[in-house]
Amino acid sequence: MSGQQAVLRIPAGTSELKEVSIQPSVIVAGDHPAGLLMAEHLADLGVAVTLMVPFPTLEEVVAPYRVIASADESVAGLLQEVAERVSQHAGITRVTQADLVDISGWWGDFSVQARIGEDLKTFHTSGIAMAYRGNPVDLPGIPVQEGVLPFTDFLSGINLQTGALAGKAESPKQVVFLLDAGERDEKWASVAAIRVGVFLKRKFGTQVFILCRELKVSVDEMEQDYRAARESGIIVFKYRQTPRVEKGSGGLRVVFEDAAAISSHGPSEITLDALDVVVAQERLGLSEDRAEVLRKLRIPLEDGVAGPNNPQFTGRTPKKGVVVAGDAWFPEYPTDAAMTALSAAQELYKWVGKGTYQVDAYRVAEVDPSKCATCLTCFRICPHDSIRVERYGERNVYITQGAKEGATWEAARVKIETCDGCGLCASECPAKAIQLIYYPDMEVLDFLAKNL
Amino acid sequence: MVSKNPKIVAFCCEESGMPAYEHAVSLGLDLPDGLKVVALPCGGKAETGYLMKALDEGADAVMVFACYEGNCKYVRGNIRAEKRVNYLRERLEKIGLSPEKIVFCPVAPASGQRFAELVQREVDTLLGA
Amino acid sequence: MKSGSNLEKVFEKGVFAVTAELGPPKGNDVKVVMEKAKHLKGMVDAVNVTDNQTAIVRMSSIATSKLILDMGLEPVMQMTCRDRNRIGIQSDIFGATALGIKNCLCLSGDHQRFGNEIDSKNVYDLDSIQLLSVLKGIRDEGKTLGGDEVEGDVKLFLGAAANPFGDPFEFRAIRLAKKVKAGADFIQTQCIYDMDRFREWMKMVRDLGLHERTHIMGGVMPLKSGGMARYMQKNVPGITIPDEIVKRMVAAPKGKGAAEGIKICIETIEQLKEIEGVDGVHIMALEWEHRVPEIVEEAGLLPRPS
Amino acid sequence: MIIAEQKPIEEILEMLAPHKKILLAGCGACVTVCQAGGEKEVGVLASQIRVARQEAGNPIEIIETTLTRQCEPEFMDEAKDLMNDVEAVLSIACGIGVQLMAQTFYDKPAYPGLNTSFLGFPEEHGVFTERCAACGNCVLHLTGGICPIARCSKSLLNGPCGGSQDGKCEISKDVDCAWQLIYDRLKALGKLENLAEIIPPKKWITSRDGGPRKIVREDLRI
Amino acid sequence: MAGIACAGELTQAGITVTLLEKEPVIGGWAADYCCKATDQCNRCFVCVADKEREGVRLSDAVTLLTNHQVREVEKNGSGYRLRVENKVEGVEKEVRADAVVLATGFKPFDATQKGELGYGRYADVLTGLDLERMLRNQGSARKPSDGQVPNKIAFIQCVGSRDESIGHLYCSKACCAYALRMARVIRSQNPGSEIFFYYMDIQPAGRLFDETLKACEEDPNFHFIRAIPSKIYRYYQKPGLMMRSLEAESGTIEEKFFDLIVLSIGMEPNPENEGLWEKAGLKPGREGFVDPATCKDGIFVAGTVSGPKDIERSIMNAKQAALSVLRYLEGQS
Repeated sequence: MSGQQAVLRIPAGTSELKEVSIQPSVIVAGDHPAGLLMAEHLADLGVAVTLMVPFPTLEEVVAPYRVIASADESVAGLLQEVAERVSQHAGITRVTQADLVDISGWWGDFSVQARIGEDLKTFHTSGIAMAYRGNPVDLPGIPVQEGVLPFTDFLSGINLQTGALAGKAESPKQVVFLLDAGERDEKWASVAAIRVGVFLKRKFGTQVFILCRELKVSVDEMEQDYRAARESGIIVFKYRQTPRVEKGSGGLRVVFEDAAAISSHGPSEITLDALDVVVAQERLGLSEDRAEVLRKLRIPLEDGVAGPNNPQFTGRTPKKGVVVAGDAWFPEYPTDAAMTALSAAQELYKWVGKGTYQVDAYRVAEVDPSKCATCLTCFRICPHDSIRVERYGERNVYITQGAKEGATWEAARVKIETCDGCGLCASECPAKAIQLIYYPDMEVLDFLAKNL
Repeated sequence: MVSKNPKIVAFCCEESGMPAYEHAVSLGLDLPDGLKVVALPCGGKAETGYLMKALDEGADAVMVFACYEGNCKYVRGNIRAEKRVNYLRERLEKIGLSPEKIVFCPVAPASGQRFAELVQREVDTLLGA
Repeated sequence: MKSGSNLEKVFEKGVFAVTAELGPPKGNDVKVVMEKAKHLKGMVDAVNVTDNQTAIVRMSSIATSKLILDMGLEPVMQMTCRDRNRIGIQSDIFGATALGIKNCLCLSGDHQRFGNEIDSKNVYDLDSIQLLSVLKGIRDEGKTLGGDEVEGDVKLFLGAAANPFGDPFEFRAIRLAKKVKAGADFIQTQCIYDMDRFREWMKMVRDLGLHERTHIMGGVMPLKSGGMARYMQKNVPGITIPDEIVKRMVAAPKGKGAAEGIKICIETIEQLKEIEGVDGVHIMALEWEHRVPEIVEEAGLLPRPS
Repeated sequence: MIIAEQKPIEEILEMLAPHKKILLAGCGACVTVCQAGGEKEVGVLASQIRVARQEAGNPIEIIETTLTRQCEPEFMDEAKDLMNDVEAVLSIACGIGVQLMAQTFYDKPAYPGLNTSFLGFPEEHGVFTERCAACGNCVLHLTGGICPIARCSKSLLNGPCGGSQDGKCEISKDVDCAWQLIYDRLKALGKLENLAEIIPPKKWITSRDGGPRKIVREDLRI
Repeated sequence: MAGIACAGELTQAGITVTLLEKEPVIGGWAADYCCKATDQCNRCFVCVADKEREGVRLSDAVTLLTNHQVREVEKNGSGYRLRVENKVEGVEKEVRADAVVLATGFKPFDATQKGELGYGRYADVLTGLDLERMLRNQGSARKPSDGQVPNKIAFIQCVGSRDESIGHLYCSKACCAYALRMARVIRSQNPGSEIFFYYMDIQPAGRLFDETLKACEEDPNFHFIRAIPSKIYRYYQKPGLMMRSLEAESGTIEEKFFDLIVLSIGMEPNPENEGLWEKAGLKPGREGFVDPATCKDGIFVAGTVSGPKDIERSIMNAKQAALSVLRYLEGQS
């Protein structure tokens, strides 16, 4: 019974290979330290790397992670010397105080506009990696008030010698890390809270409380660090409803219901009082002009996280030759973010590193310019942004009689190098002007006519 | 009316529909002989023209097997396919045909069981209707 | 005197004017007009006669105005730009003034989507401001829009509407200035529930000195029930009803909603009296004409100047 | 561009009821761009009509073609020989195309497959909005580049009317009040004083009200 | 399947790759995982793993040597010599390579070690892996004892993970995700079913995991119980399996009866390979898995051999390993 069905498979075999030579050059831009790692790896692989950081020096890229590095030597090992190594690396051209403003073009032929200090400069490159740190958007569920800080500000604000926060004399006596109020997918805050908590306890004797819905331990060696934290006197509570944070006597007060308490003894409301600092897990998002650059590249952006949340795009974006890393891909703890960034660097190297590529000019779509009404449907629908309107067609629906010889008209044109042959444009084109060369409509229509 | 062995055209996306079909075949599940399978590079290539042409040529039903939402290798192929199917179902209803003749079925590569179930459900609707 | 109408005289005397509204029947049942007019006689200085209000087909405002004129009431004929082009409007004005109608309220008119003839073609050849300038041209220069001489003498007291609650708020006073420049002798505002916003608007009007160049009448509409209050708050564009008023109406015990509505209406009128630049009140009690005497009575606006 | 959308399919079937063989003609210009009457739509509509007639037991033969443009007499030749052996033509071009079909093939009925709606543009892919009413006497210079004739439900020249609230027109929440847009735009341009001037009544003679219009360019006539 | 992903990446970068697999078929444990879609894709990455495997299996650039077990890895000048035993022919072979990627994976925790949970004694106590195979090949969850469709199902988390008594002081990271997703598949296939989820802390798994978790929380037939059961028995008078647990919520000891109990087993280092990577100079980390920091010139690790990972992280780790290999080979030449 099964297996005797009439099946029309996609015609395989024929291909028209075309040599494409791509100059192995990459721009790595952004303020996340993972960018430094990507730049170093790619430079070691012989790719000409231009590293753009929005700060005057590379150290300032690593600076916000100083506290985590001193609390967790795996992060220290990762970040400590990388800024040093990258600033000496021969294969990396460093451009400081630079931020991407506009990107156009294709894999192997991008033109990038960057604002450097005050003026705008244009660069040409074959591939782009954007390693962005998210900036705090808001503290979900927690009213903004004095003494309540997002993690980002707390971690970059502590003075490593005195343990004090900016504008304070000595280190805070009691700190509450309030996790999972908003985002439950992210575990970077739990890991940072535990490891920085132990550091504060050991170095400055701070009494640390950690409040969470679920304690995130799914990071390497985290279970053992969690037990060490508990043994060193850090108190961990689990709550159900988001705790109330308000002005209390002698500092902030946090009131919550203990999820782990035995409810048969009646309501289990716990109040923590006289707190110097409440560090809440913030929602991270992208700045407006970075989001604009991603939108221009047709890279979908969903609540501050770039790239379609789609398993098919692990470490890469639909725009061939562009990868995203750091918080812009997904807010993660630095060690996890490093792995994600390097897997994105591998994707980028595959497209840009080898120099010459074989592109199959047969397994792509093709536009018949004489039928194209330049309605831009294909340009808008193409997931890989591989179609543009150019002036090359001899005939066009809009010409009137008496057009002079050799005149050319606007029509859509497929960029063979970045077309994946998915056929969306061909199926959407209202003028039936686009066909997949390897799988024209006739094949399907004939099969239907014969078999029905 | 619909014969015992209805002619069903299944447009299958190369990323999910075809592997599901092959998985169903490898599991030895029984699929109707009247099933015609057309492979497409993406669910999004199942044009409105193909779907209507299939019905025009005499198919009793048309099924589009594409990826689940948010799992399409070409980002929005499956969403486009579903929208076209819904558009045609409305049009069919207006010209006096049962909208069940065109159906959109999200599948995953390794879900041969589900593939066979969906085809069988379509056959039952056709014979039942 | 621009028209010698009773309303104009009341304003000249500086008395706090009162006008009401009468909705013609959806047919030619004269008894309905008589019935409603009876309640209003002697209670108000002039009666607005709506012109196919909310685009619902009713007896023409000229005919109804003539009917109540013969009953001794003074009509304020409403004229919208929705149903007639400039030819129809000017010829109707000639007819109306010939029949003795002296007041005309120029409105753009509700879009036909609100009414019972949604498939109709609207006109909107002119808008309310252009209508004012055309009628002013006819009255003062004796010339039609096209420039022809008017055979006869057209006396009209021109009015216009104003909505202090429409957006953009800061432009509303400037638009009133345009209406006054175009020739509006008196203004009737949209029904007032949000008193603070109305006061703010009046301040902007006073800053432009408009209250000296035209007579402003505050519009009030008594609410019949809590349901009506909630419905108008949500669905009627251009009217804003603060929540506390809706709460008061909803809180009113069963059957007492109407009384509460009238109580609020009277309170509003009391407040209007004190606002500088408000020269009168326009009571919009369509299909509730029989309650107008009660409102006018309680608001201490009787007896009307004869 | 000209925006059109397909007529409800029941209406089309009703029109074609008496015919056994027809030509279905698409157009490669505006109706292709607004995805109502291009070659793809020809194929889809033809199949739908055939399937419907098949179901009703009264099969119909449809010849499918798409002309380069249905608003040029010369391009009508592309359909000349096809028209010989059909009873009627269903044109899914804009109203102009249908009428040129009727005029060119005088002896055979020409049916409209589309409802030509307005001059406008896609706000987003698939969402078309009206922008111009072709009134023949443009006032955009007075209103900061936003047309009150086409985009205000009452074509007011001294708006906004009393029903404008939260930037929306009184007739429906998904219609922007043109005058709110004009106000915002002029405010941005710092030219609010334009709004204080009374715009005189419009000269409608140049619009459709003045009767069917004709533009003659002597310089172009061959 | 990290090895497969790494092989795929290296071939695309133009490196000739030999894939040594001790089993007759490549794919590792991931080949048995089921697609966890309900009416929407729940991002379990199984299809991505399937595609990577098919890609490598059908690609002619990778020399596949199945049934080949690596016995020893030795430095040999600038490259490496591997002593490989062909298990079918019982012949020993030598394979030379410039670099070696150890992707020997993990060993699923043997649930019989937790005797009190009755795995192996009662047919209706399954491990996560058994349920994965059942859903993949039979398509729906059935009670192994009598083939009936189960209505009351319990999932017990952290079986073999975060457990001091057996020295597994680590979280296996993938169990919460696969258990919740399979529970949702069962819920969507059998609307009458009821799920009892015994857990300590629910661990997130990558982006959009919150969607799955919220769907479970909003499902009235989905009960989250913060407790780890102590015993599973069968009372002969009563149908189903009795499970006893101290429930924090009520503070009492509860005995509940279930048709099916799924133990979400974790991962542990594969003892078979201990000799292999010790000789190659690699040392275990604090959690007993290979410590990637101890990899030196030419030997790399990819996937769960260096610590528990879900499929998405394994693939990313494989790509990172491929990049390091390419970087190392670039350094060599």
